[in-house]
Amino acid sequence: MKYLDEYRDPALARGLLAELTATATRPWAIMEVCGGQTHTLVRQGIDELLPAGIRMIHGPGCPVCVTPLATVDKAVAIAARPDVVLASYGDMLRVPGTTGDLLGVRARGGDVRVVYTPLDAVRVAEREPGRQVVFFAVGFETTAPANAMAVLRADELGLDNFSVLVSHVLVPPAITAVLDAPDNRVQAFLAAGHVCAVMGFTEYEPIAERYHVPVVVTGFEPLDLLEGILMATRQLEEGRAEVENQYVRAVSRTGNTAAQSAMRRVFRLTDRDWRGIGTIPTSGLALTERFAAFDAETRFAVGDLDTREDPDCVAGAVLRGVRLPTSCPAYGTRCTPRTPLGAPMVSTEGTCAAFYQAGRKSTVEER
Amino acid sequence: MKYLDEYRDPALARGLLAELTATATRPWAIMEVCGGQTHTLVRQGIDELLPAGIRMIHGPGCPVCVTPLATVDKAVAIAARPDVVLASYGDMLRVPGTTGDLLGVRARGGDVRVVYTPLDAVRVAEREPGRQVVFFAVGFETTAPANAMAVLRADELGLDNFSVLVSHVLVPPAITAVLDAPDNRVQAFLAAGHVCAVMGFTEYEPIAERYHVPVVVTGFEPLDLLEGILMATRQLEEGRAEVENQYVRAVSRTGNTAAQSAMRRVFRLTDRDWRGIGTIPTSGLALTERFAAFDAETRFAVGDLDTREDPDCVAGAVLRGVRLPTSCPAYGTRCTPRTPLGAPMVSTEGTCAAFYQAGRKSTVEER
Amino acid sequence: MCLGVPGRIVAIDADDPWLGTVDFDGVRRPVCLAYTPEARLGDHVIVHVGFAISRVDEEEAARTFAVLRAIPGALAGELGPER
Amino acid sequence: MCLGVPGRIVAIDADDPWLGTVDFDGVRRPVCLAYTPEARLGDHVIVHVGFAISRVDEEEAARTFAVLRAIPGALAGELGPER
Amino acid sequence: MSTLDALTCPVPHNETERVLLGHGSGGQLMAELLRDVITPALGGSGVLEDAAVVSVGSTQIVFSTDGFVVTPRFFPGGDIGSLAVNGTINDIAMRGADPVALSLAYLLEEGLPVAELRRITTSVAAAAGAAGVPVVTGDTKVVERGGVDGVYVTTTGIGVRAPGVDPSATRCRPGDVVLVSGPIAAHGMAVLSAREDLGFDSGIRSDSRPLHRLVCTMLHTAGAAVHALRDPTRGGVASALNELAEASGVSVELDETALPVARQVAAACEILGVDPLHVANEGCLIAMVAPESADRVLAAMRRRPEGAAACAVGRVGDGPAGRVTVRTLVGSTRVLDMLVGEQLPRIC
Amino acid sequence: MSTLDALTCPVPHNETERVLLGHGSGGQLMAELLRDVITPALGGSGVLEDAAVVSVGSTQIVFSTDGFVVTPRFFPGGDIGSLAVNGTINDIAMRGADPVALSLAYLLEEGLPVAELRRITTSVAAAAGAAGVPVVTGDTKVVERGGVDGVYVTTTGIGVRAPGVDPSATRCRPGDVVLVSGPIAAHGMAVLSAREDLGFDSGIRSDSRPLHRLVCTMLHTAGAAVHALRDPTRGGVASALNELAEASGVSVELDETALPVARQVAAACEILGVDPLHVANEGCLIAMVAPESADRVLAAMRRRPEGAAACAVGRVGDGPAGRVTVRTLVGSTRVLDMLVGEQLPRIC
Ligand code: SF4
Ligand code: SF4
Ligand SMILES: [Mg+2]
Ligand SMILES: [Mg+2]
Ligand SMILES: [Mg+2]
Ligand SMILES: [Mg+2]
Ligand SMILES: [Mg+2]
Ligand SMILES: [Mg+2]
Ligand SMILES: [Mg+2]
Ligand SMILES: [Mg+2]
Ligand SMILES: [Mg+2]
Ligand SMILES: [Mg+2]
Repeated sequence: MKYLDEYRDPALARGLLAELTATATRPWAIMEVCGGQTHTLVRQGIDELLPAGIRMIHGPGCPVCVTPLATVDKAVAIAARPDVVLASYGDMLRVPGTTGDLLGVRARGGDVRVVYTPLDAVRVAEREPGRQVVFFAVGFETTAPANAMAVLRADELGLDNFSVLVSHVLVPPAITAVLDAPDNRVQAFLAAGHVCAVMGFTEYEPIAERYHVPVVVTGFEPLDLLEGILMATRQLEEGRAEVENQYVRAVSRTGNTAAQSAMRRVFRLTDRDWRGIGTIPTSGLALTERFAAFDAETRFAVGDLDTREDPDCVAGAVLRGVRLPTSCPAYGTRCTPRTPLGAPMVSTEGTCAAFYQAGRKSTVEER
Repeated sequence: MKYLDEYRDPALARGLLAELTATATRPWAIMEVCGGQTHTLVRQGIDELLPAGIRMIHGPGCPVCVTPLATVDKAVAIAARPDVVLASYGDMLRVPGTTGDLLGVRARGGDVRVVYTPLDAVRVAEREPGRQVVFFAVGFETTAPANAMAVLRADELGLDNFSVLVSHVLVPPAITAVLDAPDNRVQAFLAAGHVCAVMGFTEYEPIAERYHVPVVVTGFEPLDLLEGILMATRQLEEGRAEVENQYVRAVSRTGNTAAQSAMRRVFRLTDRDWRGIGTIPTSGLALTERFAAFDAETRFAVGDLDTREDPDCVAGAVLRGVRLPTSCPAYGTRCTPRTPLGAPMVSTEGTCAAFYQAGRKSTVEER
Repeated sequence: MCLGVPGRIVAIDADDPWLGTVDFDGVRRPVCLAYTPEARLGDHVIVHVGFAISRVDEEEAARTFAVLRAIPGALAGELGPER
Repeated sequence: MCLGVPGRIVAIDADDPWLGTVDFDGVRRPVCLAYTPEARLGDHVIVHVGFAISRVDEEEAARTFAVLRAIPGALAGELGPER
Repeated sequence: MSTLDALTCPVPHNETERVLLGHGSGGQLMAELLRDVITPALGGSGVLEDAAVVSVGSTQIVFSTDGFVVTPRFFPGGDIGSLAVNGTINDIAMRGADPVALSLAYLLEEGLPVAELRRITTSVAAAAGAAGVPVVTGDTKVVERGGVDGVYVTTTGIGVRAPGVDPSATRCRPGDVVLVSGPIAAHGMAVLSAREDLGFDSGIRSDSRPLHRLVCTMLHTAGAAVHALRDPTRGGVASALNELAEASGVSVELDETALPVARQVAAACEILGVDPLHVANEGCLIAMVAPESADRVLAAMRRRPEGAAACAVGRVGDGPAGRVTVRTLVGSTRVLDMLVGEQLPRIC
Repeated sequence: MSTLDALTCPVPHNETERVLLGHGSGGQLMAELLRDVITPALGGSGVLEDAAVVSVGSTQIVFSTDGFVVTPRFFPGGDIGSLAVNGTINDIAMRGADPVALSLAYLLEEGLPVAELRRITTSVAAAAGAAGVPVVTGDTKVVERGGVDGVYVTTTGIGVRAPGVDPSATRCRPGDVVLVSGPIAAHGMAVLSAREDLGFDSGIRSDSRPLHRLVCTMLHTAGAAVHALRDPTRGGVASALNELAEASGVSVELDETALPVARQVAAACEILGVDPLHVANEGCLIAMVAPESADRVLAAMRRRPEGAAACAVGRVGDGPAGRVTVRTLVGSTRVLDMLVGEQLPRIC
């Protein structure tokens, strides 16, 4: 595929690795924010080829992983209603809530459907007027415009049987939260290319300046990542702390203004809980007044549910990049993709799952 | 089974046949009104053992058979609605309407259920409050009290999702209609034992007198039928025309007064169309004002539908007893239980089906 | 029409005298007794679509069956050779 | 997160300029073009959950890929023996 | 509701365009579907046998498959697991072969309690163990909620047949005695009574059991004099006899008074207005045996538990080919046809 | 809605109490269900083979069954009928046997258009004819609306194996070359793309086809040097290799760059975030061949149309038993695990 295959060229990858080795004179800790980037790094085994000094820290950029337990529980409660069709993206179906996941609800008779695009959920609502269609709208800034369009479309069609369970989160506040943590070790960031395709990267400029941390907007293919890592390393080696754009072919400084304006029509900023991290101020999106009627939480009056995380799960520390999954006592034993205890073991983009799929061994001593 | 097995004794049957042969000095034509009686006669081959002079004419007493085409079409239209559960007795599902039968509706996704008792349909309505449960209430006087009780029960429970599509017919007007037909050949009647268990037999007394025709209330087992035929033959031979009761163990002259009063609360007399026969005045039941809310025809506003009988079908003449099925040009060729053209080929109690199942040969010359 | 089967009342619901259990040679079913208030435990009733429509009169049954057996040809039939 | 795949716009609906068909190496899907009003037939776009979120800038892509290839070690990698 | 979309189209008058429930009832509709659709599409022409015979070198392999979809899955006297084992063993036995191995294919509905699957599989194993026929291979598929109703089981079996043995639906001869190995109609009525929606409560148990040892005894006793064997499953004795009469071009006369029907089973048939001759069996067989061997075969059958109540119930005649008649209680005769469609309780 | 009744009970936290869709995906959950529920209940212990071998006298009969539930029923490159024929033929071929006969069991949903049944059956016949393996027996069941989703097909096959031939999941040996007979992942992506609810339109066609002649060629070329054969159906190449590595107690190293994947198939995998190694195939096989015979086998495979694109994709090693690794594009190594549950499009 054009714009994919050439960024997977093994020879160029070897060259970039050689250049990186030549560039890095000291150890550096770089966080790739995005789960998609984590996926490429781990699936291609890139992190194992990096020069010994360069350590990749996997960030909180898997929207499935950071969806709060309480929200998963709400989705489970809504999906269990006989009048509801709950639609979402595939990975969201296996995220464990307090009492089970959405696949479990489906197994007990709930109507839970996988869609490729939120517009398909709107189409279900059009075709099945007798049912309440709830779209579980997870995602970062990349996905928010699509979900906004679904609400706009439903509004235009006057659908009163469509609603959204919103769990959108924003990247810049998460980066700030990582940097503010007292135990932070991250020295540079690869910003998520597709988030920036929508948002541009002006938001990262004050962060780079204030925290004196290099930020490189980076794509998702092996060469993208290697080049992004190289660019970040060069900044670190040179003592610079700028926002650079590796992913020029898809990202401009100001981003996609049409998408941003749709997002702003439908969503407003709100404080948001991040699973394993806690509440981050103004780090999430909620529906604006104008579209409040599409809020599934009020429509189905799912109040605050009693939620309970597994006590052994250190997902928070993993998502903040201060621990590796392999250091978690449950990793690979009680917690596997088959029986995930925490969200990062669920999505194939989740850090714990990516490690497990790649066969990384637990570093916890047998007791 | 007590009260069944002893009435199937082959030796006593042979004795009754011998007595009948000794009794009948002339040819007589006797109509058994009830389809259940037809079933026993044909299944046991009794009519073939009767003395040559005694000819049984099979009456219109199969409620499934005489349900008007228009009513079947209404049931089909109602059952096709996605919000409806249509419940009825098994045989009713195969009666052909203009465009198909209820089994066909089910095959295309309609919710059509077989129940043993109308009370089970009420229970479905209780358990599935989100659906409209329609009971297709066919039957003669035997069944009417049961269906009345279903309406009374639904009323008591305040169910607004239960209704009945009423197609009740009454026996005495049918007998009168048979007798009034210019081509009538029936000289005596076996009245239907179970109808009389409910209604008693006082209604038959004026008929017997006015038309000078013997009426014998008769049960359903081989010995019942043989005794009934013998009693009718004796009356004919002796020139009597009385109402006699063969089925004393279950039928009293005044019948079941509790059942009659429930029938009267829920139903009122009405003119009624009989399939293949035409309209007979005050020969059917409709809901009284008090229970009109339970009328499925008004609830679902199924107006008068355009109905169309197969032109070859001589069901009317068969039901009035003036033709044998075997004389129908379609019998056994275009019309079989697999592809019934008329209602009497549908129910196993229907005259045409009973003949077909028993292997009776068509008497129509091949052209 | 009107399939009716004789069975024996083997239970009447303590709370609902209209709700009986009828045994048909070992097969049992709840039956509505609303229309046979005179029927007692142990009585036979004729059941149609889940309703008792008639109590079987045991004495009449015995009497009429005897009449039937006494029909002249009947005895002959019973004793006679199978054809 | 945010699986995004580059594909080429091969059709735009005559009645609805927001409705395009995007080809991904022979696989096609309707894609909402509402957010890339500047994209034209034949352009490549990055598609995420059925939406084009960005038009691929072909010139920039060519230029930056050339930069990438020019990175000192890269040429060595291309010419060097497989490890 | 999407399943009803089709109703907005003009409704076809004749329901031959869609598969009906009755097409699976083992009666006339079923025979039509096979004759008009499946067999021609397969390019074959076919006498309906319980199982096929495949020659592998000099060995005769008998091969049969059956799907089991019984509702409810657990019923008095058995469950879908044991039924699937016994049913296929019996089809192989009906061709005179000794069953040697079974395969087991599950279709499971998402959401099925694992405990039920375990219970069914344990029952499969117990039935296979009791019959001495191992399950050697299998397959499991899971489909989305609503894609199957809980569990369906398809078993396939292979058996080996001794040379010279060949009971076949085509080999009934005038004069043959019709034997039945035990009381009929128990399985169908057990299943019907277990369906809570009819509200019946009875002690009726399915007759589900393997018959291969009984067949072995019969063949050992009379060999080629056992002309035809059939397990009268769906469609009951009536359908089985019609198929046999048709395939052999003979007539059959049954004696209704000789038919063994258990008391409760007969009662349940009365209540539902159902003819026991049309009700499914899963543990008895019909045999057409040359007259000179019939008594010996009957005596041998009665020595085995599953044949203890065996009896002669009729004769093969040279009347019209395919015609089955019953001599009724009162000494008359009627034609016994196959079940037409699905068996609907006749309640009114 | 009655199916939801269970939700009023306390919901179990761990979903091991109910069958999940993923239990049928040919991956880890499937293996667990077999290991923890089905195999113990059957009283067996089992290496997962495609088919069983039953000795009948001196003849080795290979016996296999599979249920087919594919949605949609018709997809580019095939349909449920041809798939059911080819799938079972292939399972028999994977044990080195020559398939001789098939059985065909239908489960039909009331309301299915008869035309569809005819079309599927015609496809069964065409596939059987093309493969030269006749359908000799069958069964048809019809269940109520909602009881199955249209049509499910279970095929069972028997084959005969020459003496001395025994490819088996347990016979992979360190040093064996891993061959694949053609491009992978086509079937799974054809089916996924054909599902209108994902809205994809592609020219991808299923690779569904019979492989017995290819196997015959391979065995003829190298006999016992063909250590193991597997058709990587549900769960894809990843699951098949894991099963083989597990059963033989060996490791396997795959070379990602050597894997043949058609251009459009690769694109569809990208869009849905799916790994081609986890996608189902229905017309290619994996062979583990002794190193000295690998080139000869490969050359022979390439002479047949269904093996024209055959290639070597990896090696069997003596690393940890059951461990499958992939040498990635960039020259690193990762572990290749079985698919965990059902394959869900990763779209976010
Ligand atoms: S391995 Fe499992 S338990 Fe440990 S942090 Fe990851 S998700 Fe939590
Ligand atoms: S045989 Fe058929 S067509 Fe003729 S009268 Fe009877 S139902 Fe009508
Ligand atoms: Mg059979
Ligand atoms: Mg069979
Ligand atoms: Mg069978
Ligand atoms: Mg299998
Ligand atoms: Mg179900
Ligand atoms: Mg296989
Ligand atoms: Mg198999
Ligand atoms: Mg297979
Ligand atoms: Mg069969
Ligand atoms: Mg369906």
